[in-house]
Amino acid sequence: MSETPMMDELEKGPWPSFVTQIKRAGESKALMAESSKDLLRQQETAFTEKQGLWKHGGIVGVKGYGGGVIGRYHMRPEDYPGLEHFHTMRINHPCGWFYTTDKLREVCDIWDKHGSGLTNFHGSTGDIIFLGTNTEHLQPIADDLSEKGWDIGSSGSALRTPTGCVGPARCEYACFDTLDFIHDVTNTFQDELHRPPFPYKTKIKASGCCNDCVAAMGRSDTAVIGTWRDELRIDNDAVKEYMDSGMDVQSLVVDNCPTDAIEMVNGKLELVRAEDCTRCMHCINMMPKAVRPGVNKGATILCGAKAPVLHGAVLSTVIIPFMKMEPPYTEFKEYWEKAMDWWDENGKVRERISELIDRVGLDTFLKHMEIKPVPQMVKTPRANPYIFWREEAPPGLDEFKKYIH
Amino acid sequence: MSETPMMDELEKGPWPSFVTQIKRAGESKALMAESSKDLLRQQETAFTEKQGLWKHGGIVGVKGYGGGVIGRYHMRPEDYPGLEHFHTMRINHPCGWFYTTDKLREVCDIWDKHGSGLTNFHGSTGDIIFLGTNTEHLQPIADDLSEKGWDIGSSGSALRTPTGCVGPARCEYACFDTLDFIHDVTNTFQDELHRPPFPYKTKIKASGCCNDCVAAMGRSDTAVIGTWRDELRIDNDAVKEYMDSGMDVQSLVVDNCPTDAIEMVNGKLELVRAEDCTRCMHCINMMPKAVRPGVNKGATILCGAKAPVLHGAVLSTVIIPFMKMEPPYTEFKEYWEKAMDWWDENGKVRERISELIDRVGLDTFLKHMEIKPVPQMVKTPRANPYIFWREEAPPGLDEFKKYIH
Amino acid sequence: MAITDIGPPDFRNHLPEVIKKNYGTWKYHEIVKPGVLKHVGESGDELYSIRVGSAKLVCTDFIRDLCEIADKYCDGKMRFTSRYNPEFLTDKAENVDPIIEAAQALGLPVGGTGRGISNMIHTQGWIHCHTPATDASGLVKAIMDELYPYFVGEKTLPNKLKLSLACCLNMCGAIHATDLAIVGVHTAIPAVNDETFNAQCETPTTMAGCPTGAIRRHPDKEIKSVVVSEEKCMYCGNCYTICPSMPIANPERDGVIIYVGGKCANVRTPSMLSRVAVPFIPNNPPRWPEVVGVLKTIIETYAADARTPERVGEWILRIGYEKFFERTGLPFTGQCIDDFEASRETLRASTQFKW
Amino acid sequence: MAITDIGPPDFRNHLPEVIKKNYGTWKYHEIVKPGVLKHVGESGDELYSIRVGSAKLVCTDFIRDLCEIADKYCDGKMRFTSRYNPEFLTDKAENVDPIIEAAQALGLPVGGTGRGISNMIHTQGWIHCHTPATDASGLVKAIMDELYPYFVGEKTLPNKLKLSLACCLNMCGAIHATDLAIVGVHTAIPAVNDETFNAQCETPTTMAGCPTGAIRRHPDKEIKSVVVSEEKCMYCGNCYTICPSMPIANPERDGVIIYVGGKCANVRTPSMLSRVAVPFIPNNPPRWPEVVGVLKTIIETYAADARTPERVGEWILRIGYEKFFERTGLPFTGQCIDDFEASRETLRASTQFKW
Ligand code: SRM
Ligand code: SRM
Ligand code: SRM
Ligand code: SRM
Ligand code: SF4
Ligand code: SF4
Ligand code: SF4
Ligand code: SF4
Ligand code: SF4
Ligand code: SF4
Ligand code: SF4
Ligand code: SF4
Repeated sequence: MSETPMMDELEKGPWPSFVTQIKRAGESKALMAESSKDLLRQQETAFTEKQGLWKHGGIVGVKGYGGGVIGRYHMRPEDYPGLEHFHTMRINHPCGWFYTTDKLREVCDIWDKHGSGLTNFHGSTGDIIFLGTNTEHLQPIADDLSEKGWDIGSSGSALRTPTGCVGPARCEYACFDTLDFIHDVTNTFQDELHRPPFPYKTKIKASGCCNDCVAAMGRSDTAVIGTWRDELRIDNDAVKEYMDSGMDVQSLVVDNCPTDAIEMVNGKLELVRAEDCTRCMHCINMMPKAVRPGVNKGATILCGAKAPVLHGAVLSTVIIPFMKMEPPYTEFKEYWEKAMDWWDENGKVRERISELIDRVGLDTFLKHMEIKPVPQMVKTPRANPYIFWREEAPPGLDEFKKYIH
Repeated sequence: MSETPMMDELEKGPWPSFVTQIKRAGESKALMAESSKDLLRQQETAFTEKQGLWKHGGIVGVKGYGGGVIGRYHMRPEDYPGLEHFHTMRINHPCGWFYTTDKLREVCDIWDKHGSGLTNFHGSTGDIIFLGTNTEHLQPIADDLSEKGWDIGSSGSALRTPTGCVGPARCEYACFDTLDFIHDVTNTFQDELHRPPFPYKTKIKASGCCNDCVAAMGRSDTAVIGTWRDELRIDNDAVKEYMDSGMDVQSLVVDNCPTDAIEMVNGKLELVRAEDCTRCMHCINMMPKAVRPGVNKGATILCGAKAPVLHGAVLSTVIIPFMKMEPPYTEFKEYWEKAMDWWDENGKVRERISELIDRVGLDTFLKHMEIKPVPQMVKTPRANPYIFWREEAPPGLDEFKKYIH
Repeated sequence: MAITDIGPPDFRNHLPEVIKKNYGTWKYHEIVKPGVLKHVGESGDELYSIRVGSAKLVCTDFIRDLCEIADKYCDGKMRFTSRYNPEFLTDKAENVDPIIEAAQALGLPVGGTGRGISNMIHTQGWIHCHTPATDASGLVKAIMDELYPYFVGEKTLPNKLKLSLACCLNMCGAIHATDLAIVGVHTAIPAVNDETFNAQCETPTTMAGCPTGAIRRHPDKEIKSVVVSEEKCMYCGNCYTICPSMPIANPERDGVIIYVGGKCANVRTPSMLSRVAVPFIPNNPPRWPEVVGVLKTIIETYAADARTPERVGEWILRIGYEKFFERTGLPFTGQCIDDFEASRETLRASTQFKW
Repeated sequence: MAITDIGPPDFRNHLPEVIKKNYGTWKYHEIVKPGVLKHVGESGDELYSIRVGSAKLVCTDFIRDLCEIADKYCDGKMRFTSRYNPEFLTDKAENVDPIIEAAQALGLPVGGTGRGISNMIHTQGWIHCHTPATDASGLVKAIMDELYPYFVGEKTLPNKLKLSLACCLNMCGAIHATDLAIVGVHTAIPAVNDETFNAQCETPTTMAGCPTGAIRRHPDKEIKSVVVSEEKCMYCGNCYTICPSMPIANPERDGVIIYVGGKCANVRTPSMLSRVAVPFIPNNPPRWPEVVGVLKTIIETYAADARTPERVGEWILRIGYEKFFERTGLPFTGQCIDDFEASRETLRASTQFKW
C-alpha cells in the first residue's frame, strides 16, 4: 500500500495535480530530489493530523540583501530529513510575466542545481517562488541568478515586488503602460525593495484600467489604476455590428450603466451625460470594438489596501484622482517617496500606511503631501462634528460674504 | 433708543417672531412677567457678546419625581434679577399632540400662575416645555398639574416622554395604532419615566409607517415603525384617475421604485415582484388613493438611535423585523423590559444602549434577548474574520453533510 | 403625598368627532392647497387640516389665541405637529378659508405641507441652555424669514426639505438625520482659569471626563491646574460641564457647522446620516447672513438640479459629493474629511467618481 | 562583492514580435472559444492567446514541457497570468488548435476566460507555511476538480467568478475582495505549555503581542507562564508567532470561513470587501467535501438567480443578504454579524429589507 494514500487521492480528477508535480520533481535531476518524497510524506501526515508541521521562521539571507528569502525549518527533521531546512526564495518576475523559453529553462536549471525543483509560477505577489532549499545553497543561487540577469524579489519590511497587468502588451483597454511603469519603478526602487527600510511591508500594483486585472484595489498600499480625463469614444458602426450579431445593447449595456450616462438615441449609442460617466468600463467591456476610453489618459492613484490583520481588510482609496503616467514617471516617484517618508517617520512597527492614516486622519497625510483635499477622495464627508482645527484658523465671516443674497 | 435693538430687529420679517412672544409674555398676567424683560435684555447681551449667559445645571426637583425639571440659574443675577432662577419643567403631552381648548387653557393658566408664561409647544422630545420659573414654584406647579390630570415629563437617566405620529387619527398609512400604543407604553412605564433607573436616558418613538413622521429612526433608542408582512394593495381604477389627472405614473412612481417590484403591465400597475418589495412607501406616497399597505400589519422594532456624543450619531437598526402591535402590547413590553434590563446590567454610566451594543456586539445582545439572528438585522455580514466563539462550539462536519453533492 | 404617575391626559378625549368616527379607516388624502390637507375616510367623511407656522417659543396668550380659532371653527379641538406647527382640524370645507384668514390675522403663515419647507426643528440656544455655541430661536427666525416662500407654497422644491438646528453637539432635536441642518460648535480649546481651578474643580475627575485624553496636569507643579492639548482637543465642552473653570465658549471662535443630506424616512432609499458640507461659519447675530446665504445657495442648487421626488440626500447620492461641491460652489476642505473613529468607511474605495 | 540590485529581466526582451509591433495599439478582442482570446490591433494584426489551467505548485520539468509547446508554436515566447495560468501567444490562427491539443496532451485544461471560473488564487498551506489553519493546494485541487466544467466552458456563469483561498488570517493573496473565498481559521484559544513557557518565551513581550489583551500572567505565581481569556481571544495566532509555547493549531477546531461577494474591479459597482457567509467548516482532508459542497451550492444558486453581467457581490446587493441566505439555504448565524471594530456600519439602519 502507498505510504501516501491521501496524496494519491489528490492525483485523481481532471484538474492538474500538485501531487503529480511533487512526485515528478522527485524523479527529476533536481539537487534535492529526495526531499520530494519527504514533502509528500509530511503532507500526508499534515492531512492525517490536520495541522501543519513547519517550525517558525528562522532568519536566513544572502549577501547584500535584507530579504527575498523565507527561512523554513521542519518540526520533525528526524522523520523528514529532506526537509530539515526548506527555505524559499523569491525571484523578481519580468513584467507582465512574459518569458522566453530560454530564460525559463535558465531559471529552471539554476533551481534544479540548487534546490528542490519545486516552484510556484507565480507566488501571489508575483514572484517566481523557489520552494525548498538548504541554507548553504542560498548564496550560490543568488550568485547564479545575478550572473544570468535575474534578481531576487522581496520580503520583510520592504517594498514588495511590484506587479502590473498585461496592459498595452495585449490589452486594448490599457490607459498607460503598466509594464514600462512597473519595470521602471522596480528598478528605481531597488534599494527599498532589497533592504527593508520601512515600518512594515508595502506594495505597488498597477492596472491599466479599472477592471483591475492585478487586483490592486484589494492588495496594494499603492494602487495605480488607469483612467481617462475626457470622454469615452463610441464607434456607432461597431455598435451596429454588435446589435446585428444579436446583442441586446439596451438591456446589456445601457441599462447596466451605473450613472445613466449613456443612452440609445435613434438607434445610436450616445454619451448623453458625459459628466456623469464614472468611467466604470462596463460599456467598454461589453463592446470593446465599439466603445473605448478617451484619449487624455492617465491613472488614479489610490492608497492603502491590505489584508485583515489587525483591524480588518482595507481597500485602496483615492489620493490623486488623475495623474499623467509618462516616463520617467517623476510625478509618481516623487509622490511615492514623499508618502513613504511620511509613513516611515510616523508609522509604528508593523503598521501599514492605511493603518497610520486611520490613526492620524487622511487630512494629516494630505497636509504633509501638500495635496489639496478634493471630494473625489471621499464617498461622503464626515457625519460626526468632531473637527480638529489644531493650529489652523477656522474660516472667518469674510469667506462667506459671497453667499449673502 | 431701545435697550434691545437686535431683539427688535428679530421682530421684523414674515416669520412669527419669538421676540414678539417674549414681549407679549411680559405684558400678560403671568406671575413672572418681569422676567420677560430681563430675558430680552440677557438675550441682547448674549447676541452682543456672542455667547450664552446661563450657569451650569443645578439640581432641582419635585416630590416623588426623579426628573422632569431642568434647573437653570443665571451667571449675572445682579444684572438680570428676573432670571436668577429660571428652571424649565417638562409636561407630558397627550399622544398625537391633540388638545381640547379647555385643556390648553387649563395648562396655560397653571403656567401663568406659577411661571413666566413662556413655553415651547413643544420641545424636541415632545413635551410641553414650561420655560422659566423659580425653585419655590416647582412643587405647586406639579401639584396643580396632577390635580387637573396632567403629569410631568422626563429628564435624566430615565425613559423620556415617548411620542408617536398622528397615525390612525388622521393618516391612511398607519400600520398600527401609534397613539394607543404610545399612550399605553407611557402609562405602563411611568416608573421608568419618572424615577431615573438607567445608565442614561432612553427614548421610544413610534411611527405608523416608514415615512417616519416622528423621526424615530434618528432619535429613539427604541423605534417602532409600522410595516406589513403581506403584499401592498393596488386599486387600478384609482391609478387610472391619477393618470387621467396628468400624473406620469411610469416616471414618477414606477421608475423610482428602488427594488423594481412594480411595473406597468398593459396600462395597469402591478406588483410583479412582490417578494422584492421592501415596503418603502414610495408608490403609496405618490398615489395614496391607488396603492395602500397590505392587510397583515405590524411594526419593525429598531434599536439605538442617538445624537453624536460620544462616538458619532447613530441611526436605529433592525432587531425584530416584524411584530404584531395589538393591545396590550405584551410582546413589545416584554421585549423592551428585557432589553432595558440587559442595558441596565451591562451599560456604563452615560452609555446609551447602542453604544453598549457597539462595545459588546449585537450578537451578545441577541443571545441575552433569546432572539434568533436573521439577515434582516444586517446590511452585510462581517468582512473581518475575527469571530469570537467563546464558550460556543463551532459547527461540526455533520451540519454540512447536506451540502455534499 | 403628592399624586404622581397619572400619565398624560388621554388623547382620546381630545379627538374631534370626525376623527373618532374615522379613526384607523382613513382612505387617502390630497393637498388642497399649501397648508391644507384633505383626508377622506372609507366612510366618505372628509377632514380638513389647516397647518400654520409658529415660533417654537411662544407665550400662553398666543396659545389662547389659537384656542379662539379652534373654538370658533373646530369644535374646540386642535393639535400640534411633530414640527411645532399648530393644526386646525375641521370636517367642514366651508371653514377652511375662515380659518386661514383667522390665522393670517394673527400673523401666522399657512403652509408647511407637501414639497417645500416646514417649520424648523430647533433647540434652546442662548435663551435657556448652558452649553450653546450658537443661538437657536434667533437664527431660526433669520432663516425662516428668508425661506418663507417655501413654507407658504410660493416656491416649491423637488420634495420635502427638512431643516433643523441644534445649538451644541448634544444635538437636541437629533438634527443628524435631516436634509439641511445647522449645529453650534466651538473651535477653540477651553480657556483654563488657573486661579479658580483648584477651588472649583477636581483634577482627576476633570481629566477623566475628557473623551480624547486632551487634559493634563499643569507642567508647573506649583500651579494646581491643568493644561489642554491643542492637538487632541475636539472642543466638545465636556470638561466645562464638569469644571466651571474651563469655559469653552469663545465669541470669536464659536459658530456653526452646516450639515446636508440626512433623512429619517425610509422612502426609496434607507435613512441617512447628515454630512458636513461647511465645517464652520462664525456666529454673526442677529441675522447670521452668511449662514442664511449658504443655506439658500444649497436650497436653490437643490431646487434647480434635483429630480422630483429626490430628497437632498438622494440628490447628492445620485450626483456625488464631487458635483454637490462644484454646483453649490462651496469649498471642500480637509475638515470635511472624516478623521474621527471608523473614518475609513467614508473614504472612496473606488475609481468611480466624477471629475 | 556580490552583484545586487540588477532588477528583473527586461520584459521587452521577452515579447513576441506581434506584441512588439502592436504594443499599445490593440483595438479590440473576442473570446473565440473557451480559453482562446483573439486580440486585433489597429494594424489589423491578430494575436491569439491560449490560456491553460495549471497547479500553482509545479516542478521545473513542467515548465520545460510548457517551453516545448512555446518553442513549437509561439516562437519561444509565453507568459503567465495573474492567476498562475500559462498562456501561449501566437499570431497564427492555424496554431490555435495544435496548441490546445498539445496542452491537453499534458493534461492541462484549456479555459479560464470569459464568464466562468479561472484558476484559484491561493497560498502555501501545510506544504510550506508555519501558520496555516488549513491546507491550500489540496483544498484547491478538490475544489477545481469539482468546478472544472466552469473552467473549460462546459458551464458558464452570469459573469466571471473569482475564487481565492488563504490558509490563515494573513490572507496572502488578498482573498478579502473576491467573489468567493476560503480562509483558514483557528477557533480555539492557544494551548499554553506551562512546562516550556518560561524557557522559550518572554512574558511581557508575549502579553503585549496579543491584539485583544487576552493574555494574562498565570494566576498561580509559582507557575511562570500565562493564561488566555476565552472571552477575549480571537484566535489570530499572533502569540504563537512570538512564543512557540502557545501553539494555536488544533486539529479538531481548525477549518475555514467561506466568504462571498467581494471584488476588486470597479465595473458598474465599486470594489467590495468579501463578507462571511459561513463562519466555520472544520477541515476534512483530503477532499473537504463539505467545503466543496457549500461552494457548489453558492455557485449554482448564483448561476440560476443572477442576471448577466452581475458579479456575485452585485447579485447579492440586488437581492439582499436576506435572499442570499434563503436561496442558498445557508444558515445565518450570530457569527455572521460583525462585532469587531466599527461594526455598526454593517447593521441595517433601515426598515427596508425583504421577508
Ligand atoms: C508566498 C506567499 C503566498 C503564496 O503562496 O503565494 C506568501 C507567503 C507568506 N506570507 Fe504573505 N505571501 C504572499 C503574498 C501575500 C499577499 C498578496 C499580495 O502580495 O498581493 C498578501 C496580502 C496583501 C497584503 O500585503 O496585505 C500577504 C499578506 C501577508 C501578511 C499580512 C500582512 C498584513 O498587513 O495584514 C503576512 C503577515 C506578516 O507579514 O507577518 C504575510 C506573511 C507571509 C509569510 C512570510 C508568513 C510569515 O509570517 O512569515 C508567508 C511565507 C510562506 C512560506 O513559507 O512560503 N503575508 N501575503 C505570497 C508571496 C509570493 C510572492 O512573493 O510572489
Ligand atoms: C428641551 C430640549 C431642546 C428643545 O429645545 O426642545 C433639550 C434640552 C436639553 N438637552 Fe436634549 N433636549 C431635548 C431633546 C433632545 C433630543 C431630541 C429627542 O429627544 O427627540 C436629543 C437627541 C436624541 C438623543 O436622545 O440622542 C437630545 C440630546 C441631548 C444630549 C445628547 C445625548 C447623547 O447621548 O448624545 C444631551 C446631553 C446630556 O444628556 O447630557 C442633552 C441635554 C440637554 C440639556 C438637559 C442640557 C444639559 O446637558 O443639561 C438641555 C436643557 C436645555 C434647557 O435648559 O432647557 N440632550 N435632546 C429637548 C427636550 C424637550 C422635550 O422634552 O420635549
Ligand atoms: C403632521 C405630521 C405628523 C405628526 O404627527 O405631526 C406629518 C404628516 C404627514 N406626513 Fe410626514 N408628517 C410630519 C413629519 C414628518 C417627518 C418628521 C420631521 O419632519 O421631523 C418626516 C421624516 C423626515 C425625514 O425623513 O427626516 C416626515 C416624512 C414624510 C414623508 C417622506 C418624504 C420622503 O419622500 O422622504 C411623507 C411622504 C410624502 O411626503 O410623500 C410624509 C407624508 C405625510 C402625510 C402625507 C401623511 C398622511 O397621509 O397624512 C402627512 C401630510 C404631509 C405634509 O404635510 O405634506 N411624511 N414627515 C408631521 C408634520 C410636521 C410639520 O409640521 O411639518
Ligand atoms: C490575463 C489577465 C491579466 C494579466 O495580466 O494576467 C486578464 C485579462 C483580461 N481581463 Fe481581467 N485578466 C486577469 C485577471 C483579472 C483580475 C484579477 C484576478 O483575477 O485576481 C480581475 C479583477 C477581479 C476582481 O474584480 O476581483 C479581472 C477583472 C476583469 C474584468 C471585470 C469583470 C467585471 O465585470 O467585474 C474584465 C472585463 C470583462 O470581463 O468584461 C476583464 C477583462 C479582461 C480582458 C478581456 C482584457 C482584454 O481586453 O484583454 C482579458 C481577458 C479576459 C478573460 O480572460 O476573459 N478582467 N481580471 C488576468 C487573467 C487571470 C486568469 O488567469 O484568469
Ligand atoms: S486591468 Fe484593464 S488594461 Fe489591464 S489587462 Fe485588465 S482590462 Fe486590460
Ligand atoms: S463607462 Fe460606465 S459609467 Fe461611463 S457610460 Fe460606460 S457604463 Fe456608463
Ligand atoms: S409615519 Fe406614516 S402613519 Fe405616521 S403620520 Fe407619517 S405617514 Fe402617517
Ligand atoms: S413600496 Fe417601495 S419597494 Fe414596494 S413596490 Fe412600492 S415603491 Fe417599490
Ligand atoms: S443642543 Fe446643546 S445647547 Fe442646545 S439645548 Fe441641547 S444641550 Fe442645550
Ligand atoms: S473640550 Fe472636550 S476634548 Fe477638549 S479638553 Fe474639554 S473635554 Fe477634552
Ligand atoms: S495565508 Fe497564512 S498560512 Fe497561508 S501562506 Fe500566507 S501566512 Fe502562510
Ligand atoms: S490567538 Fe491572538 S487573540 Fe488569542 S491569545 Fe493569541 S494573540 Fe491573543
